[in-house]
Amino acid sequence: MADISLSALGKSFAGAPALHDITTTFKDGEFVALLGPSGCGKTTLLRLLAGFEMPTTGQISIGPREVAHVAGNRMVPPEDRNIGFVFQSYALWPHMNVRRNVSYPLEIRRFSKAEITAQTDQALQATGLTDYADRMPSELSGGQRQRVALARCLVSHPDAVLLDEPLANLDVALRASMQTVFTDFHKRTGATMVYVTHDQSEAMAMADRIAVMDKGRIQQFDTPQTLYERPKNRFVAEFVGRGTVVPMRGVEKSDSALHGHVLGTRIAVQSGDDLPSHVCLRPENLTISETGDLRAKVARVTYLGGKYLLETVADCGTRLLAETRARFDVGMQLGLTITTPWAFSEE
Amino acid sequence: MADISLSALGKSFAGAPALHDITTTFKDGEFVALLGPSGCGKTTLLRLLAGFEMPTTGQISIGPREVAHVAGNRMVPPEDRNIGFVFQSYALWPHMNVRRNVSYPLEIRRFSKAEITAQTDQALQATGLTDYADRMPSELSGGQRQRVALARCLVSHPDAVLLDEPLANLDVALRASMQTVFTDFHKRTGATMVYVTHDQSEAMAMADRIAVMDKGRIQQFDTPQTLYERPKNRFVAEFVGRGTVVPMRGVEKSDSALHGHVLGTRIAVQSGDDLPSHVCLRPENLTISETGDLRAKVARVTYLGGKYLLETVADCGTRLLAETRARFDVGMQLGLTITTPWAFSEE
Amino acid sequence: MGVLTKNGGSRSEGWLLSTILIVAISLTLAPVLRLFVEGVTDQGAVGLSLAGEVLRQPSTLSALTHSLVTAGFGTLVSVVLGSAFAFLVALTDLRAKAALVFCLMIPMMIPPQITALSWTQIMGPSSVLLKTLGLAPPLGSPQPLYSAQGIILLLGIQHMSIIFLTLRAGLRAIPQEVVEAARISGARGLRTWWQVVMPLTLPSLAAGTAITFVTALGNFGIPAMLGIPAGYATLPTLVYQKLAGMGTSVLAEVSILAMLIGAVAVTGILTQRFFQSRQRVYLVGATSRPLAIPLGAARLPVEVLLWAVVCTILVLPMFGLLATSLVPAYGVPLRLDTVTLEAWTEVLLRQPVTTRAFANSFGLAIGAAVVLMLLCLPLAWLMERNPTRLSRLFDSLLDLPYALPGVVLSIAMILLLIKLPFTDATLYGTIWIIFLAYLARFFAVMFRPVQASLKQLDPAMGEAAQSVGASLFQRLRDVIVPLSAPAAAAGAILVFLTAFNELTVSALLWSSGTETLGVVIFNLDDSGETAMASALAMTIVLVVMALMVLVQLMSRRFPKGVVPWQT
Amino acid sequence: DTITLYTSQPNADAQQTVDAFKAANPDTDVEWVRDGTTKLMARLRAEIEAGNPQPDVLLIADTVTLEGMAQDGLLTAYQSPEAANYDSALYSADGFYHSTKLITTGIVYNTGVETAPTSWNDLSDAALKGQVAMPSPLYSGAALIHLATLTGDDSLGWGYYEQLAENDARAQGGNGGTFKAVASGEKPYGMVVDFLAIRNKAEGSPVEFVFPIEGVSYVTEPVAIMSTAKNVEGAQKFVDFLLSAEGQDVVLEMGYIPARDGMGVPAGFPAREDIKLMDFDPATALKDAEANKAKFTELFGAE
Ligand SMILES: Nc1ncnc2c1ncn2[C@@H]1O[C@H](COP(=O)(O)OP(=O)(O)OP(=O)(O)O)[C@@H](O)[C@H]1O
Ligand SMILES: Nc1ncnc2c1ncn2[C@@H]1O[C@H](COP(=O)(O)OP(=O)(O)OP(=O)(O)O)[C@@H](O)[C@H]1O
Ligand SMILES: [Fe+3]
Ligand SMILES: [Mg+2]
Ligand SMILES: [Mg+2]
Repeated sequence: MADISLSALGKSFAGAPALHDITTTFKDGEFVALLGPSGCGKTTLLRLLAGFEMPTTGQISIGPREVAHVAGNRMVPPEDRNIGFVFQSYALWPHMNVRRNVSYPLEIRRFSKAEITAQTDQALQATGLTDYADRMPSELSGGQRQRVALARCLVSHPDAVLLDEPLANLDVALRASMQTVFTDFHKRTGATMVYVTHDQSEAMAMADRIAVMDKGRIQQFDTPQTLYERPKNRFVAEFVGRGTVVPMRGVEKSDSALHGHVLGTRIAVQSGDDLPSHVCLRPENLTISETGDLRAKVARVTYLGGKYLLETVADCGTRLLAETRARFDVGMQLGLTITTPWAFSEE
Repeated sequence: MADISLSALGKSFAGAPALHDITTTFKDGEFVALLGPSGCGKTTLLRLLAGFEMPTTGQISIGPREVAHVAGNRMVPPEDRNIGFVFQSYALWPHMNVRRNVSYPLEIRRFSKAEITAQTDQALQATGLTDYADRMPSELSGGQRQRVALARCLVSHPDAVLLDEPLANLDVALRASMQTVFTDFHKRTGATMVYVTHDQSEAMAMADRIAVMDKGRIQQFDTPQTLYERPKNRFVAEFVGRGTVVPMRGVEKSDSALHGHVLGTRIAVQSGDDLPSHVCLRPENLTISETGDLRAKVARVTYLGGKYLLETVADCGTRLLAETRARFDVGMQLGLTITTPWAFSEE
Repeated sequence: MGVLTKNGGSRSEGWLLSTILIVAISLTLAPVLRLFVEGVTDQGAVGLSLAGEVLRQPSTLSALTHSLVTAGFGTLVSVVLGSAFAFLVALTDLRAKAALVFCLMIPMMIPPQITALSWTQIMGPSSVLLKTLGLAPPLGSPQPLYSAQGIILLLGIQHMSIIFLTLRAGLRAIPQEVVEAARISGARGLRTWWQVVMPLTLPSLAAGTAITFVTALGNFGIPAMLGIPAGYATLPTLVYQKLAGMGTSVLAEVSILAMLIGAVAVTGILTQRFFQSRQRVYLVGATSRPLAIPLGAARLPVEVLLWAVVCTILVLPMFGLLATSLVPAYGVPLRLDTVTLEAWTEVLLRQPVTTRAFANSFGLAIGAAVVLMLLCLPLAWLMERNPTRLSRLFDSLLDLPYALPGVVLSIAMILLLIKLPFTDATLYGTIWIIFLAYLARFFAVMFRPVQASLKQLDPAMGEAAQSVGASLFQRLRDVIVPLSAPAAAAGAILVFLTAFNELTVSALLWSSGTETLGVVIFNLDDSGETAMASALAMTIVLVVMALMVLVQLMSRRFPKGVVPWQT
Repeated sequence: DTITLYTSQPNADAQQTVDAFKAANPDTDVEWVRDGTTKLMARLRAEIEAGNPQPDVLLIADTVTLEGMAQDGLLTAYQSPEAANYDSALYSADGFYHSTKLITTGIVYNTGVETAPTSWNDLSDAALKGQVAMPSPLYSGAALIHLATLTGDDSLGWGYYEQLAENDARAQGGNGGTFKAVASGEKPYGMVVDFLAIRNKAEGSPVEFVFPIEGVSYVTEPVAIMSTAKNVEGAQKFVDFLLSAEGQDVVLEMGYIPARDGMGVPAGFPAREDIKLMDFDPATALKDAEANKAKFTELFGAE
């Protein structure tokens, strides 16, 4: 019932474009994550979908209904779109207590008293806010406020839910439990979910598909695995999973396998292209071994809990990231072996 | 010059205690992270340090100066503490553009025009905001606002810097570069940094020591490695690194090694106690092997990018988390081997 | 499919905007338009010759100058006094704030001519106070208040409550953290105030200043009492002077002068808007706790100073008023043997008109405050969200009925309403014509503070309600109105207080049975019953104070920030 | 049967007048509006402009205003049979208006002063420089008539006003303000209407009223019928009543000098024969009104 299709959608603020020519479809019931660097237009896209902003070009349909059409000068107002929204800044109503903030959407939809109480209680419970029901938003901690915003959005039954970094202020344990709340909600209602996050692992863990955005454009829109394992271009390769992109020369195809020269060594690569030009090196493509072909020096060590992230500089000057359980010191020399990285072509 | 010592510090809001009896010292030049679940009192602690709030009990000294003393009814106002603060809600001045927001602390400290420009430019550069210098805060995206708040805090030379989830709205790449900005700033100025975060990996990557808080108390205050590898109690063990805590019986000490019964198998454990009662099982303590002693069933699979997190349920009903590069399906049976987990005693 | 509006607005918004806008325009601008027609038609023919003549008269020019000087500097005095009080009360840890705020509302409650009267009584050669202190100037000495300075001073005092109330409502909206951010950056007291608090309250301050200026410009009571004896005419007194003349073209001349006042007021408003349009600040989120920056050692001196000011501007004139009400005839010194309650018993117990006037004025004032609130809140919100050309035009003209001298507005109302089109019915002579006149006149008083606060409201508040499906009406009722409640309450209180004492508009519109308190006081004073007039004015002050106490008792039922004297 | 009356009498006086009329004419009801002359006239002008004047009868301050209205055709002529008992100077020859009482303007002074004035000329004495107040003809109809009367007098003339101006006499506002200035001692001497001073004196105000030897100017609270009157018959009854001996007794009771011959004076006034009225012609005064105001403004700089 709620396929969302965008066609040639664009938005400028005072002439400065924030979104360009977005054409895509979020399928009914799909869980889509929007991932991208700060300022790339994620919030803007959500606001266009919700109807808070009129696009500068293009059109948006939700299900069979065209909700915004610039050329036709048509616009369905937000309150008629039946869309839930979680604001990056929470936007709690400061004059209502937590319970009222959460129950308000139900009041609007004219549920019975008993039902309102029941559903509100349930939403408060799911977000762990039962004890705070009578507080005012100003008396809550940041994470608690964020959870109120979540509860408010999830309490009603929207066709689509737009979430703008809804877990940014929550700790890992709470995130995990909130993620469960989302997936349960998603399963129960079948609503299309569009979820903005800055956190890749969150996006990958929850989303059916991820749209990676940069500078107002969607760079790649794919399943988490495809995105991670088969990035389309340099931006995606570098942004997702912290890959290092290096050029590749002398590509040869033998049987079904591709080989090429990367950082001075000849390795096997995987690719969707016949003539890829670059490879993406991620920590899991790099194994530390005394005998590794590639010599590198440890430049920085970061503790990740149980393991270390090594930032190494190869002899040719390229920075490569590797993971290890053993501790290395800055300045140590080590050898790296590259195992079948992903390659793509870029002009 | 800026050891921060807290003694018997407590704070209640309208009778409800938010902080209890905190006694500890943040050493001069130290980089301390405060980690804890939502609502545990992290922001409250920072606000007390900054002087926005008068404690209900106890006292605070910064360096030789007692800045708050409840019994003596003394309180140094925030403007006299020379402390930098990054607010969880940014608290940008809506009537000043980005440049002015950043340069304002310098103006107050009566720097010369040229110096103000130079330092502001540098702070804007470091936070990637140079292009946005003339925008008003309301014209920025969430992450951009957060960076303005950072730049504003780092531009002056405070004795201590208090940061309340300063990177919550930034993507991985930007977080990494901001973390570099922090560590550089920390190295350059030697300021004591107190850093609230909900993100353990951030805390571990940057902090010298981490204070894990729960329900208004500090549960453990240690270096990242100690915290991760040698948690003191169940809360820390579970909160940090998503450990599963299970009871252990039949502990025996032979030579320098401890052995005990865990989930029906007898294993070697490490511990600081002589008679530990529980062990903490983390993904890295669990290896998947067909021959593993512990039989478990996959309950949920989460893609982490390059690897999967498996939530498994052991035959006895305990949930255990394991990581793997290979894909498993929900419902599959597998064997797990436990390798030297950490054990502690709990009453 | 909806129609297109600028930001996610909706069809219902456009529809509602046009409806309310049309109501508001016919309420406020129709009388002004009628007056304009009067001014440009001379004996049935349209022409500007009379206008040119009136505008060229030297008396017009000098009255214009005097008006600008007194209204301008009077506003300055109000701004200084009112904002000093507002900032200190809202931002610092002063004690007894509630009492202070309570007292600050009182100047608004005393009709201007009574204020002037009581001040002249305590300042002149026959001042009971000065006589008692042995400081009374000799007979024949000039009354120092009969001067431009005197007018400025009293205008300033009279209108400081306006600044105080609007500014305080604005200050309530500043997020606490924004101020904290400045303090942690090292900004101290005054600097925080000047560079952070002040710019954020500028919209409210500007709105307050604009209303004050317009109020001062249209004020008749004070320049009449102080300026006429000094030969210092302002535009409203010049209008009165014209009316006292006998020519046949008085109405046309008066309309032209009124238009001149209107033009000055609109220029003032547009100037304010020009300076304000350059900055727009949204206050994201609302404050939780009131700010209370410690004053430290300065607290006691500041408190003493503030109370001293309150005593001077409040207790002294009240004392004068009380003294006058207790003597049998004007000029009789107040001594134990001369004290009489005759005036009080006469005016309160024997004159039935007093009760009637109380009922009328109370009904009119409450009614105007309520109707205007219902009208202005949605209108201000809609105009803010979907500005149209018409709404912008209306925005710049809506102060006109408030700026015109009351007499002129009531002439316009008579011209407009004496014969209703298509019927034999007339509103003239009924209380409704006064009510309509009040709605027209006090529209700006309600609208401006509300508009200022809505301009700063974080748009996400309304959007959040939209996203859960709240209709326009529900959004207004549940989110927008409560969030702008402090400003709306400030506006409503101002409307109530000014309407309760109003004289100049009802002066020409009352008839037997529809007398207002202002009319009764004026008639008493005009008939030489100064003591009774003073007794009645004192009674009004006491009644309003009683009302305020009542509101205080019910204050827990109101949204936060609505009762201005609560912290 | 109802008539509508606009009057500028003080409230209590208006009530008394209406009550007396109704007692004499029980089947005629009176709806009345009382206000200051200026406001009443402004209201009336607006009503006329809108084409719907309300009153049938006017009972307001001065003959000059009514002379102007008569010339504009706004009044109906009515020759009251009672007019025979009145000095012909006190009603319009065509019967447009009839005076009902005499309100004279004389000298008032604060009892705190040493010398009591007796003539108009005493006020222009250099010794009283800066101590004299009088109502402004720009604000008060009575003051305009006073000006017209005094400047029309051969012995005083404009020269008298020039002297006053030289002496810094203050000519501002109306009678009320002038009286307050005198009573409060701010300006110990003034020109003011008789009843204001005499009544307040009776109640204890520290003032004294003097009828100057040259005579006094006067206004007469004339009554007139509107040309648009709806109830002309009732209006005529009202006029007749006011002019009748019975009606004039009411005037006397209220503390004013009745206009009708042979009526006596209220307490505190000298005998009617001892009050010298100065000459005055409404038509001339109306014709000269603008010029007089202009000249006055020139002298006293008031605008
Ligand atoms: N003004 C207040 N009035 C009442 N309770 C408050 C107030 N401010 C905070 N609290 C409560 O104090 C506790 C600690 O709040 P604090 O803001 O310190 O949490 P936090 O650790 O920063 O959490 P988060 O990570 O969610 O921001 C919370 O339970 C919160 O609800
Ligand atoms: N009202 C506005 N006026 C001008 N520019 C704006 C406005 N709102 C957003 N922008 C700009 O549009 C771009 C996209 O903003 P958007 O808020 O969509 O970013 P985002 O992807 O949500 O980023 P973040 O993760 O930092 O929140 C940014 O560069 C921002 O500065
Ligand atoms: Fe009069
Ligand atoms: Mg965003
Ligand atoms: Mg917090």
